[in-house]
Amino acid sequence: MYSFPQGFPDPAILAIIAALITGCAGIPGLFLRTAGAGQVIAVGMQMLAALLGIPAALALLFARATVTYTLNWGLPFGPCELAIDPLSAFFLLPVFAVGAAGSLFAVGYWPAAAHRSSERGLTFFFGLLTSSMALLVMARNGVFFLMTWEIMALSAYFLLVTEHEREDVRRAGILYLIATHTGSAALLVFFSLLVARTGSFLLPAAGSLSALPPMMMSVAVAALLGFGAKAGIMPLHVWLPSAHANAPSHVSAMMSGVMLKMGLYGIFRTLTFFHDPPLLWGAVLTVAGITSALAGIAFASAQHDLKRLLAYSSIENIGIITTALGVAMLGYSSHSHTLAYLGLAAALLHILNHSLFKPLLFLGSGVVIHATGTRDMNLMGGLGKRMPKAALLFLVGVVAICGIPPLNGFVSEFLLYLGLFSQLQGSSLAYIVLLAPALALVGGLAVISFTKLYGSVFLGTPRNSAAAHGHEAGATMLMPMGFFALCCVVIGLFPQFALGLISPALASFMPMATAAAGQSSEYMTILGRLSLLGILLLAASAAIALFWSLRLQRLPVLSAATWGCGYQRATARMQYVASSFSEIAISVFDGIIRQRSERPVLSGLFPRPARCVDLPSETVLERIITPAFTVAGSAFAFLRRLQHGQMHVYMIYIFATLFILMIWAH
Amino acid sequence: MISLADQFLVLVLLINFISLGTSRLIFSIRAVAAQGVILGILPGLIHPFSWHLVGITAVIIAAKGFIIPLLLNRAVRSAEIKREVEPFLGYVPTLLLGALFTALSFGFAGKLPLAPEHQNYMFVPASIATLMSGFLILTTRRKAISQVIGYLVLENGIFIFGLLLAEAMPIMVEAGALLDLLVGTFVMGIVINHISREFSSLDTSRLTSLKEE
Amino acid sequence: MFAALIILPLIGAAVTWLIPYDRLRPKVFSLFALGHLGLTVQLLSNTPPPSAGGWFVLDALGKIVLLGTSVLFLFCAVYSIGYLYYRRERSNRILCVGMLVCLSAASMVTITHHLGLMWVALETTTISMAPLIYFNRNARSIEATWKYLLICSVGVALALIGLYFLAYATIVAKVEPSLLLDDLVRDAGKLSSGWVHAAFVFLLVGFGSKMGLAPLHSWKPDAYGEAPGLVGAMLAGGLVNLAFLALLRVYQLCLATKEITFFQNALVSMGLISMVFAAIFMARQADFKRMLAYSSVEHVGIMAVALGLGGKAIFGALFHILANSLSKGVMFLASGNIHRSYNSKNTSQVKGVLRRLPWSGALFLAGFIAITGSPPFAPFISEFTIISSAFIQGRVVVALIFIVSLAIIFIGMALTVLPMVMGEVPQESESTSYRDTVWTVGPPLGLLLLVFLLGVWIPEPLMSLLNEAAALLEVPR
Amino acid sequence: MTNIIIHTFLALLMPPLLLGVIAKTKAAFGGRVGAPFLQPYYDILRLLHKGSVFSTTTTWVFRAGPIVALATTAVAALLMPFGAHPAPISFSGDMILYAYLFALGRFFTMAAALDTGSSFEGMGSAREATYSCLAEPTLFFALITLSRLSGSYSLSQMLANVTPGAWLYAGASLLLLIGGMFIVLLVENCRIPFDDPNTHLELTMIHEVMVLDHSGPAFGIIQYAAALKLFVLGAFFIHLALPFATGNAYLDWGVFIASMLLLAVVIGVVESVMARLRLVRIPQLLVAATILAAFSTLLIIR
Repeated sequence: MYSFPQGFPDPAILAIIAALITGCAGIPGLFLRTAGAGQVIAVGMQMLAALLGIPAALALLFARATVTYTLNWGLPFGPCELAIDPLSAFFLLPVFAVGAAGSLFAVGYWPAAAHRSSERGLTFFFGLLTSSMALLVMARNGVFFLMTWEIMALSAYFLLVTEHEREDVRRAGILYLIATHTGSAALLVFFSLLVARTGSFLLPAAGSLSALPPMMMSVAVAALLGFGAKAGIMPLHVWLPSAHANAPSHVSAMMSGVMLKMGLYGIFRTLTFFHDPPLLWGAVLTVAGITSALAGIAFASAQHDLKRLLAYSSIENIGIITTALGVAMLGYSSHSHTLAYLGLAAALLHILNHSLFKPLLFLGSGVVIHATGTRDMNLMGGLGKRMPKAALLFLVGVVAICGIPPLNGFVSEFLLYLGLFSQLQGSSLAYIVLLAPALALVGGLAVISFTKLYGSVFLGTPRNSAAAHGHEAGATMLMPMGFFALCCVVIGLFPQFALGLISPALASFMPMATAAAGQSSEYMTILGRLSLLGILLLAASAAIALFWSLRLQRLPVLSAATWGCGYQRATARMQYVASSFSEIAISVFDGIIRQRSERPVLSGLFPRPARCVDLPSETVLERIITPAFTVAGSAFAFLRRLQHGQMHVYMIYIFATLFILMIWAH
Repeated sequence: MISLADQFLVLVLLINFISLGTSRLIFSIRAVAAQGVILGILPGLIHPFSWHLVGITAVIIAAKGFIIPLLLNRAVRSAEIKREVEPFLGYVPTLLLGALFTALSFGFAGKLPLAPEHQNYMFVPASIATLMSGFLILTTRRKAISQVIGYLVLENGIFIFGLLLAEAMPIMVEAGALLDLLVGTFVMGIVINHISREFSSLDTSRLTSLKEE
Repeated sequence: MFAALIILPLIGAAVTWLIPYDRLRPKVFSLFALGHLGLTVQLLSNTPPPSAGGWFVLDALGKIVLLGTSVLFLFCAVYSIGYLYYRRERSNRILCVGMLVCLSAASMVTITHHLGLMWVALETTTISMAPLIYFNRNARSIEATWKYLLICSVGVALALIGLYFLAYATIVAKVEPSLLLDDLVRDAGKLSSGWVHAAFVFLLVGFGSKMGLAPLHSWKPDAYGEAPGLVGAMLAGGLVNLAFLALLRVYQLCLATKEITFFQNALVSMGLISMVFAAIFMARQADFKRMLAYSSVEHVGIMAVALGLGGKAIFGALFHILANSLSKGVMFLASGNIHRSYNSKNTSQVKGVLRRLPWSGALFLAGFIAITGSPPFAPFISEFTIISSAFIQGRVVVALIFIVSLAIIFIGMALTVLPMVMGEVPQESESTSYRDTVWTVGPPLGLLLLVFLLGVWIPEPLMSLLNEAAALLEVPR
Repeated sequence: MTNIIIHTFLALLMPPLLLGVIAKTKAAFGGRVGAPFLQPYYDILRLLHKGSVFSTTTTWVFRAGPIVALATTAVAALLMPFGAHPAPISFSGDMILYAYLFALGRFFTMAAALDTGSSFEGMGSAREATYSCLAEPTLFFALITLSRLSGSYSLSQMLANVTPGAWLYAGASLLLLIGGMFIVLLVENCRIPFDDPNTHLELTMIHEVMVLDHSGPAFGIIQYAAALKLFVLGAFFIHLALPFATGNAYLDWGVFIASMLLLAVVIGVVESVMARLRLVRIPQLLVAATILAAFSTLLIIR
């Protein structure tokens, strides 16, 4: 079954080579004197890698086979296996795509000429990050997995602190580093337990383990902590908002679009080990997922920092994916294959979608920040007039991420809804259908958040001079965005092909479910209807637009200032800003969303100018983790008195040790 | 002879108590010197005569009995300190602890099997007791001098045990003894002089600037 | 051959003593270090048979420590060329001589199988390092020297009486009295357990305090904090390993006496205590050199735990000897540069190192990542080996304490190191002429490359050497 | 085939009539004669022949608003069965598309409003966003209940399965459902007590304030889209409230039209007898609706 036409090189080799190329992408720049040359070379190499890697990954995906290479390395952890199965191949796609797009974007966004000091490191670590993630999904040796994992985490850190002169960037960096390292500690436990179980450092083969022994529960917990922290599942998400907000935008795109997915990949990979996952696991994943989705989007709706909003929406999307996966596992464990199939399809497809529209949005935010020099949406506005192309592409991303037809975001949520409804008839899992209204709520909140985002950034009139003088982005920045937007539209209009794309990965992950559910053809037809209606929708809009434009040609058209409802001196500062837009929502969801507000007291007939500040607060971090650290810190400070510099007490330490050991010995 | 050796060991123990109990530095230096001399004589009592033995005895008496005390005396004089004021632990409790440790060491030694030829000596308990006294001085005194004294007493304890091995592995014992003397005398002597220069005092309770705040 | 290894540094000491020029001395010093490394490699490649009636034997354990020490020493020596150039204000005669004497004694420790001789050599290293800690000639350094000297001497004295106990055990057991490791191992079965146990305890405490296991470590932060960077590197990367080697010898003995369990448990508990101590003291540590000292406490703890765990962890322990000394070298040499350039080791003054000393800052950062056990650096290999073998043996509690303290230590170090290297140089920080030069940056860079290399690929001969050494410490079934 | 043609015709032509009926009812309650039933048609036609004014701040997004709003509603109309007759397009899962189509229309309407940069329109879109977000779960609970009742996943079948028979064994939950859905119907179409289509105080408006700047044909399109939306949601509602089918195709069309008009009258009555709610009350009522629907779902799943 695994055979490629003669004359073609083995795609797996190509993929590995591509991974290595991306790793080297930044190296020439380190040694070249001329500024920017390295950047251009890096783009070239990343493009080359994408051109090699993506077709190779697709070929492997559709070959539905597992290619394994064993290389002997000089480390005492057994042979190092690299393997690409459909699941890996599927996860390879976004890695190469975003890697290439991001590096191209950087040329315009982070020009070497303007950032001599930081550009080299940025380019180098960006390449390193790409290649580490590519190798990560191929790794089948636990230690090699950990290595690539850590390299990924560390290079992401160095990318994040590119502007380390800024205090908040440093703080975000430290927070991220601490979080990711704690996660890695959990992974150490995870892999060690696996080694203790299997006796080999190679990852267990699919379905080779049983989840029954109690020790497996700790394996699962360790995996959930380790991978969940990276994926940003609540409440392990604390590092995510500040990290995504403070990194350069193409880095945020990479982190949010791909790196979070690596955490999910880990969870997927872990689940493949077991042939009998208990219902509990699915339930845990589902609860964690829906919590992240709801809380994440609720927080997002309160933000007025452009990139923090996007970051929180990443948490939401990860939550949706996790929910879908959890639902799939529930279906798998209870042998209701339709549910398993639909949930998994939704999860995989949403992974693909999110790694398309989230990079699009982050790159877009990069364009905006590049133009206005601020991240605060309350200061923007009216950019749609100044950067029409970017605005259009950004709109595509916004509609997609809201999960609204006819774009791709809707498709994956649609599949998930189908799955939830499918259990309604006399199944033991009937109650999971109650997730549907929750998802609907998530969707509604998403619409709030992104209407606010798009409205306050691109629409209306500029709120400060920077926004007023915003300029259209260059081609190198628009092309990557265009690519992602195109993908979103295509998947949205022809979802059946997307389903075809993910089905190999699906089959390799849950063979029996796919086989038994088998109705993939049925869902093909349903999705076909979706695409039909999507096209119908476009046609209808086009018809109406045509009709209207015909009318407009006949009739007089004037243009005037916006009607101020009788008020004549409407200024830009009177517009609804981002904060005011989400005011109502916050008041409704008070308790979930908290924000520190400073409301000035106005007095007198002519009160002097005052400003009102709303700062949405990161509940988990500020209420749980920071206090915990403070307590630990003071406790340690107390214990540190043991080292008080008094010699004779040091002597006492020594002899006390001697005595205790003596007593112990005899 | 045997009884003589034991009586000398008792003397050693008494000297321990003296150095534990006294507050006058000069006096405790003399006490340690005396202890050194006794330790120098002891090998002569338990081993048959040999020139090598004489050499050892001479060296030890010279070093432990005269050179070190002289160095310490000079240090004391240069720093103009007479007595150990307010030790971390009072003299009476120190003495009591010393008594307790001596008793314990006798008990401890009783547990351990001895070679027949040493059955009726009290080398082992004496050495442990001396060791402990040294430790007590080290932990209860403030002055750097007293701490060196404590270290020397501790060394003497070890040396006493070494006597049991003297004929089995002479080189070993001598090397150990001499190296300790090296540390005890020269290096510490030098450091002490530096300290008295830096701090114009030998009060180690001033040497507490290096610590965790 | 063995004699040469010991005598060459002594000759070097004599020569450097005679050289009157401070500029020339470090260069000669480095030449001797190079020669010593040459000899070492020569010895490792073709090992001579035991000589002097089994007093001098170079076995796999000795080889590992010797290699690590010699390599580190060479890098420190080369570094001293650049470093001492900036310290022209005072003579460096004592420093060079002391280092070389210490090197000779260290070589002695690694190649002798006679415990008494090994003890003498260890004591010599202790003494020879004392004046080096006092290099800066100020109140703080004299205090540090005093504490180092007194505590280590007491410790070593305890070790001595431990050895006496061993020897006496042979007398009691009516076997030919000796302190040769091989004889002891041979007769271990006959020795009376009372004396042997007492001996083990005293030796553990003695060598432990020299090695700096908590709570015997109290001299470490002071000495490391006040000593110049390269002396600190030698202390943390060299002397620690010698003490550990001594413990390994004791361990071999315990194996022979079949009473290993107590010793193993003692090692594990002391190791864990050290790691927890390190974790506690590392948090909010404002003095980056003291932080390094506590990191060293942590790593001796790791080695002790690994040794106590036995099994596959032994390999980890042995590999960690090299990994730790090389990474410590990077950290200490880089920190020496930073200290000199800011003339302060308090993180309140030291900020934005990447701005002022790009190379040293980067090296310090990389060293931090390496020493906290992140791949792709060598310490990760050893630490993961240890953790996994702990889990394989079902010592879950040990493993968890181990991992948690590692995590806390990482956080603590990160909170000290990252604000240090990043950001802008504060205005109030003292400006000095000290900047990165090839001589001050090259050695730590070389060490870092080694650490990285060992992190991704262990050369075949080294691998076989490690396995051979681990075999010596296998618990016989 | 004929059914599809009739369906299309009704969807295209009938909606404004409902507005007319509502207006007439209110006039009757007010003791006035009121405008003729066909007044809304006249209005729309007149607007289509008027010139238009565009604010200088607006971009193409502003123009996209009405277009998308109408297009989405029209497509939704194709998914909605009228009376006993199945919808022209029907596939399992179409109810989800149905729900999300309105979200799309809403999104563009709000974007268009924000595009004008007017504080009032911003206000309106903020309210619209929040309230519709709160209304969303109710609709889904309704869909769940119906899907469970009918055992199918497409609007046509699940609505066709709501019969007088169904009322006999699931009456309680259907009753709750009707309560919830009626509230949703009123909110989604901005009727009193939630919103007043022809108030004159912008501060209190929700939907109308968003379209302040639309003029001429654009406003005509918006008016028509609003009517169509009322029609489509109304069709959904009468399926629950008046699930009568005769079996004769043409008679069923009659029944459908009659019941739609009846619905219009009911809405008119409500609007006449009730006052407009304070804005702060609206979320509470919406949550109440959600709870009603949730209860009906639980009743039916249990």
